[in-house]
Amino acid sequence: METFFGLLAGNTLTRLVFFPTVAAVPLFFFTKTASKAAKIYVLIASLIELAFGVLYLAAHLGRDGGFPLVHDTVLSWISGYGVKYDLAMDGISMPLVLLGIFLLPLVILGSWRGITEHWPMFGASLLLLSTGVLGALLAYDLFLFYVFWEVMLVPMYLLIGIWGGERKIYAAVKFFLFTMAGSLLMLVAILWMAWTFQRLNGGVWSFAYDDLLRLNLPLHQQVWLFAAFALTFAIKVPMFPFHTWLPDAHVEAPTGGSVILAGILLKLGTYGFLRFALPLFPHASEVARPLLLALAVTGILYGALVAWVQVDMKKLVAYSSIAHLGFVMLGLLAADVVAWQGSLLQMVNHGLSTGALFLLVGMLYDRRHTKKFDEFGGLARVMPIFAFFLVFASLASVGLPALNGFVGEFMILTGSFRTLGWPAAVATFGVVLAAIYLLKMIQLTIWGPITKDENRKLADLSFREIAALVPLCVLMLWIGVAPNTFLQPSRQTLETVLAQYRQRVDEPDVRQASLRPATTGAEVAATEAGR
Amino acid sequence: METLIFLIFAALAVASSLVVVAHRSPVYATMSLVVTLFSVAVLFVLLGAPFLGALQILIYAGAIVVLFLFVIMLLNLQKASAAAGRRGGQLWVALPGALLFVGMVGLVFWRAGAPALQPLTADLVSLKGLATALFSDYLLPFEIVGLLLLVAVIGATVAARRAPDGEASRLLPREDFVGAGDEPRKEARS
Amino acid sequence: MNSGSPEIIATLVKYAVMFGVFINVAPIMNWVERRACAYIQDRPGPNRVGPLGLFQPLADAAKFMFKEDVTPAAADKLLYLMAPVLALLPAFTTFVIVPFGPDLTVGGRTIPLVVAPVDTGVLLFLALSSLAVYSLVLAGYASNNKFSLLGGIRASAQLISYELALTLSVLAVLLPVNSFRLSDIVAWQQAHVWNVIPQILGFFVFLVASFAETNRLPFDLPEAESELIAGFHTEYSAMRFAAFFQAEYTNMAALAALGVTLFFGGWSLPGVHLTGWLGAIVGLVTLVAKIGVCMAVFVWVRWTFPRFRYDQLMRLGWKVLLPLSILNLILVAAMTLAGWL
Amino acid sequence: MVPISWYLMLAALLFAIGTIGALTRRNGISIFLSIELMLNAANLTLVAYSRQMGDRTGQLIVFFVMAVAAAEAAVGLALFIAVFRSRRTIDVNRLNLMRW
Amino acid sequence: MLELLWLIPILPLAGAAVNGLLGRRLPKALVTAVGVGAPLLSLLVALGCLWEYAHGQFPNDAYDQVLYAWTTGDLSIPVAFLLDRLSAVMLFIVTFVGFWIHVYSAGYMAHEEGYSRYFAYLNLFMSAMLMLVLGNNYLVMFVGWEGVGLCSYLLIGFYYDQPFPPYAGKKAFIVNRVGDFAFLVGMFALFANFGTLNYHDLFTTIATQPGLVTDHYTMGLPLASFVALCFFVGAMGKSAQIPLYVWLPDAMAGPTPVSALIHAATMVTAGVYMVVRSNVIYQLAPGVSQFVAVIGAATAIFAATIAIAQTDIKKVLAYSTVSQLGYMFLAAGLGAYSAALFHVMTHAFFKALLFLGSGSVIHAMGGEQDMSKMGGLKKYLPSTFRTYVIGALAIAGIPPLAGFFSKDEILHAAAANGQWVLWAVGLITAGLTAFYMFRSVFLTFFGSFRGTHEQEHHLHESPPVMTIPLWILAAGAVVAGFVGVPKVLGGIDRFHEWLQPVLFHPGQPEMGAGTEVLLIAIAVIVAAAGIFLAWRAYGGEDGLANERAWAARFPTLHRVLANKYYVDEIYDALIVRPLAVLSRFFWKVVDTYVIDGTINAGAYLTELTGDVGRFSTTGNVRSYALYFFVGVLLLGCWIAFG
Repeated sequence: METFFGLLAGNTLTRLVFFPTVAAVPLFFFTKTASKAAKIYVLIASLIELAFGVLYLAAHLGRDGGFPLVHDTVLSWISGYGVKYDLAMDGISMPLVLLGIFLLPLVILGSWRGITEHWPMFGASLLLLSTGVLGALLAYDLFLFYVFWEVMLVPMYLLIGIWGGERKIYAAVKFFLFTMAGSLLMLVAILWMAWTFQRLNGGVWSFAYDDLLRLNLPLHQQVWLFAAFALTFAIKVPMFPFHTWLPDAHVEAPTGGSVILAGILLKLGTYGFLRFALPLFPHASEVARPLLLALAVTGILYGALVAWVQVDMKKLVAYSSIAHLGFVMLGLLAADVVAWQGSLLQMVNHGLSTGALFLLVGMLYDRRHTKKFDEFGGLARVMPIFAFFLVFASLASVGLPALNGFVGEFMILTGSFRTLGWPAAVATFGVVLAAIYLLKMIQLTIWGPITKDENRKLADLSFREIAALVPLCVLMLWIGVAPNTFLQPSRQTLETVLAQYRQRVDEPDVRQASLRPATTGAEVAATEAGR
Repeated sequence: METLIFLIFAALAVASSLVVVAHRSPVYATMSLVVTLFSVAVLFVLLGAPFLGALQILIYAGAIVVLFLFVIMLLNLQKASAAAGRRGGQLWVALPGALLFVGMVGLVFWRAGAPALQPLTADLVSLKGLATALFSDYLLPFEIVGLLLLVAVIGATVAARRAPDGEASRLLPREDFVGAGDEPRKEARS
Repeated sequence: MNSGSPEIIATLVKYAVMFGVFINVAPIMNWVERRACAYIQDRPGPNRVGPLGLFQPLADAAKFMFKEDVTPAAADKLLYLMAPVLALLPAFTTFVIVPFGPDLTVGGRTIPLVVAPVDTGVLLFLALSSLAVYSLVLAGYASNNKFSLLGGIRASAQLISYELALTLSVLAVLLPVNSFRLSDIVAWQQAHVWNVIPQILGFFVFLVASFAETNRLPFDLPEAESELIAGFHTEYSAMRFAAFFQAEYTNMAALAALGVTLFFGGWSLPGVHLTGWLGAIVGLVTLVAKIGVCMAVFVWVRWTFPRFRYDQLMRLGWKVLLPLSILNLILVAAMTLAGWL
Repeated sequence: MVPISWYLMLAALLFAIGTIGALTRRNGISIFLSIELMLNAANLTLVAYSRQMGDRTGQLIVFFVMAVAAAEAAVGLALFIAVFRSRRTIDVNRLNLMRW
Repeated sequence: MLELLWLIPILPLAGAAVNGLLGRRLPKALVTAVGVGAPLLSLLVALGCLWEYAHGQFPNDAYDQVLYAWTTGDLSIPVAFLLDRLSAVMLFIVTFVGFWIHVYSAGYMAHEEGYSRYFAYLNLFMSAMLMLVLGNNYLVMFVGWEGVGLCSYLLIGFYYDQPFPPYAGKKAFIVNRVGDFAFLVGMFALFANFGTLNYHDLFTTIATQPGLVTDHYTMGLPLASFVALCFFVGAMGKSAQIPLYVWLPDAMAGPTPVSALIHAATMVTAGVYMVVRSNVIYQLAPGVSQFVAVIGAATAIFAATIAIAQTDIKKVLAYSTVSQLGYMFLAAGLGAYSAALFHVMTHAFFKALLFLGSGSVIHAMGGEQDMSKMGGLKKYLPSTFRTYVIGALAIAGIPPLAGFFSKDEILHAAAANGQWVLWAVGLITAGLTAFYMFRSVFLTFFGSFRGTHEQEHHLHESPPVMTIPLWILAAGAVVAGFVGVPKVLGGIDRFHEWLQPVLFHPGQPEMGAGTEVLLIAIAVIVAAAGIFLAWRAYGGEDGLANERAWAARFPTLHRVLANKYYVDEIYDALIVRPLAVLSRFFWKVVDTYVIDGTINAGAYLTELTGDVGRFSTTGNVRSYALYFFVGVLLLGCWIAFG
């Protein structure tokens, strides 16, 4: 277990992260016409990955339903600068990681027919993307995090740029540039922090999360660093004024790309806030909260309103993502444990329901090669199963109780109303708007008389397509009916992080950067016990 | 004696290099370059590097410049096609620049004075020492240079190769390739 | 190089000796070749001028001297003039490194019986012989004649190609000897065995490459009469032509001398260890004799083999001789390391 | 004995001449020749310093320079042949397809 | 039996699951068995539970059943059911009326496409409604609340392949959603201050420490008022009060039994149930209570005026429902919670009966809903006619039918509180109610038939499966009132007594018995006058003749009433369109020009720099070499001279 390959062989996070990469290698030797074989191969690989995920969860999930912080063996990477290969999972990353792993096979099923060219490369891109995403979620070293963060970009860029729609290049470049613009600033901030750390630590460098967390920076420094991090994550989320890449990327991306993008990639932004931006810079986040709140609430209403007037199904769903993630941001900014729980759950919920919606749009697109509302109407008569799933997923997205979306939104708003007051009340109006645009979508696609002759002979969902949707719907229902199962693993972690954050917010500002003492003995004992 | 030899060959080198730069015919320029190379080779010998002097002749004069000549003939570059006139603008920057450069170097030496040449040591001249260094301390660069040469050979072959049956060359688009078929095929291949 | 006058005198004497040998190669070979050719073709050959036609070369020389010297109007005058001179230059410089006898002690001074006893002897030879190509190329170019040009190009390509094989086969000889000096090579052969025995492969390569280097049949493509009239020297006549002629035979002789020195013990004879003046004279005679035998082979081959096609020539050079020479090099190196040599 | 600075001045002169050639000639081959000239000047400097310092490293570098020059010449000339085939010229002023 | 309480909502849910997932493959009989059987079992279990509850003693007078923890931690909410006196009443109404409407549906929908889907939706509705009623905290109530909204949406849009029903469903859902928004905010406020949503915990805390809600301010209002207002806005949506009533008339696009069950008997009364449930809070927010009463009264009379001018039989009933709901809120706002709930119960019987009767008529007419095409149906549909008239009499408040008692209690509450304006409004509304109800009776069943011959040919009485529920409900409409006979009329007002324990401030001002009797008499007279006027106007052979004459005399008034005061159009112009324009502005201008424009400006600037800079790129190797050389020279100069 001491080496990377040793880790790769064990039931470890390393295996979880790098198995997709390993699995992607043979794909480079598939001929580009070997779609069938590639599909089956990728599907099997993704199912194995899912199995690995479940095994890992089974090995570490606490008996009380909590999930402790688990590190893989830490390996030295760039020893001169203290960069370490350090993967760790806790209650915050666990749900997102599992979501990512869970979505992968469904994405593959959903792309079965939609992707007609270069299937092996498509599969390889998906698998590599998984590695990037999982790595970014699990990296416990900021340098490593940054590397994975950038690794995510390339496969997604390829997914949009190669298998996308008409304006795919535009969308891909836009996606890339937006994301890149922020992340470079983040790199600078990370380097600055590591530099400060080594300055205060007698010249010993470290990028480790726990080490950088010990930095006690004066407010004026925090503000800049927070700005860099927040911009990166805000673009990724995306928050209100940085969101324009998202609709383009979604509309042009292939179904699988959209599902992954909405399902898990965007969560990296909110995850970044929760994991990095807020705990690392408590004072700055306190200062920036009004602004970010304004943006989040604006995003909720703005995204919903713009979604409402869309004429393209996929774009509607894309804008709805902006609104939904606005809720998540609201919850994170509330700095309330209920809101945080809700935000984390809502990240998963959004992945499920929006993922399902994108899959459904994709299925429709596979049949009709259009996503415009004008072209549809009355599909419930010819595609009742499709109609069922569309209504189901939309309602989950609307936030109907007993489905997942409600739990997340309810907890976010409950928690944030407690600490924030009226912004939460304003944001609550978003649930009305959500109903408006999603019901509009349902109305225009499946209800009413059939107006286009092309639609009269559409085939209903195939077994494969149903297989892709059913797991999502089961999970949506499960979360909605018994959310406790999903809240329990992260509760302890969130409470700890929040307590620390609150405590630091309350500390007075300092003149000079200083280093907090390393974790005390008691805490070490606590974490040991936790393991 | 040595000074005399130096002066003769230095003058020869400068003169011939001027011809290289100034002569309009590439063939003359090339031949002048041979003279320069030869002169420099002599200076190498004078500096106690006979091996390099020999190599200079063998590689430069014997192989590289022949290659030039060969290409000049292959392309049949007569005076007409070979640069009718030169660009004034470039010259007016290059000439003062070059003078400035020489002046700068001269100034440096002016300041530094003219220290006499160190006496020649047997070790320095020894071919064996050179070879030993080449195959021990400089083994890696040596191997890399070997690889470089291999790459150059392959690259040159590919670049100069005419695709069979009038197919477009790998490096150039087809439309640019029209009318290139009138040269004898054998030469192109060698 | 603080050489006094005795050294200069000695050097001049040595040079005179070698020059004397090599300057006469051309006329003699002229006769030999023509007679041999005639014998091979079962006809008399030139037999009118002098006994057995022995004075024929003198007559030819006179003819060359008095013939009109034509310079084509479109030729590049300077280069046209330079080409024959350049042809002679390497030819007459090469032999300065060939030893022709054991060290001679005259008046307490040890005089090595080689014109230029330089450390890098073999390299110098290779360097100089590589310059030979210029004359051909320039001649071909300066004549401003398509046959000449083609001849020049062919010549240069051929020379460059075969020089590789030649060099590599020579390098193999150097391996066991561990020196660039030809006299050391001779000494080694004297002490051990003629290189032709262990390096028969190398010798074969050297031989073939020598034919090519001297543009002789079966590799006389640059001056193939049936294709290119006379190749690069089509336009040349009179003394300039004679200069090329001279250069060709001198080159032959130089290569022969080198080959002999490298592979057949040079001036030495197996089992014979003479010193002093006697040794010097015997050495010189032995060397000349060996060169003579070698030249005879050149002649014999010339009139026996058909001419190659150009692509065959190239293929032979690059795909057969070069690999063979590398193989030889490896074999010799292995043998040297194994202590067999 | 010739002072080392003479050698270096000579080298500088050759280098300057080579530079002028490289910058002003339009014929690709001529530019190449000028570059060879510059390389030689550099070689001369190296050898001179090698002598002055009593260090053979300079000579070794010259050796490598020659090898690289050979490679450069081979590839460069091959490119010129290719370019000439397609464009019937090696006047570098007319080989400006890469212009903005 | 009580431990089976959880089965009451789950049974219909199971029925919905079976019919929804497998219904298309099951034989119709089985679908019916499941669809009707589930509510029946539910009803039986409910009756058992009620029996046990009524005969048992419980802590806090309530039976609490915790199923599992929905969330734990800081926000700790269990999924739990509560049977107390309030939910018991609602439980009975929902299961009883619900079951009979299911029975009726089996006949009504027998020939419709999507039979199993219908029953799946309807069962799901039952389940959600029961959850709403039985929940022991606001969250479970909200789950049911939204669940019934969903079912309402699905059932209104049941005929999904026609253009209008899905639209109406969407409208219902969205308007409800506006109310839900407020409901949610109200819950947030409660949770933020009390950390729980459990009824018992909340109300105990508030009742014992009223200062907590009256002295704490949330967003500018005392907490009690804020929450009460929020909840009432929620109720406005669900219970179709001004200004959120607009969805209910459109909701008639669904099948008629659905209208009966959801849009008359049960779902729409959820708002009233919620207000009654939260009576502790409302009592501490007198201003809001007054507001509730005013809105209720306004809605009551407003809807009643519209109902007068409608010719669609279901629209009349729909506006009547809105009006009656206004009545209930009037009561609730006045603090007469038991009266409100009493009216909920009686209204459930007679309005369900009326809707089912109209459904029977529509069934007979082959889907025709326009009363101007009907007339003289009493001889074809005797059972329907009789039950319908019973319903009409009940709603009109003719003693001793159910409506009389409940309506009387409300008017009594208004008068007792001294709210004479509200009393007057209520009285007028009562008269109007009697008028428009008998207008529909006369137009439908009296006079001569105005439809086509083909329709006349097909006229037939509905099958027993439909008429039996009619008679059952008619019986209910007759007797339901007797549980709440006021004391002044010699009754003991059992209903009021029953509810006393759950009402925080149960007492109502007393007034003299004579005055009370006088007021009752006035109310009855007004109702009778309404019926009389209706007979005078519509009792003739051609019932519509008089109306046409009046319409000609007051064209503007008629148009305004017939077009429902143009409220939909006003909403469209004031809210929907501006919002759409704003959204498009956001999309096309803000996104495209402002945000992308800013970013593109940066890109163009970069490009411009490149455009300027590229002129140095001549494509000429020698130029580059020259730049390089100059650079080297400068560097050299710097080294040599610098």
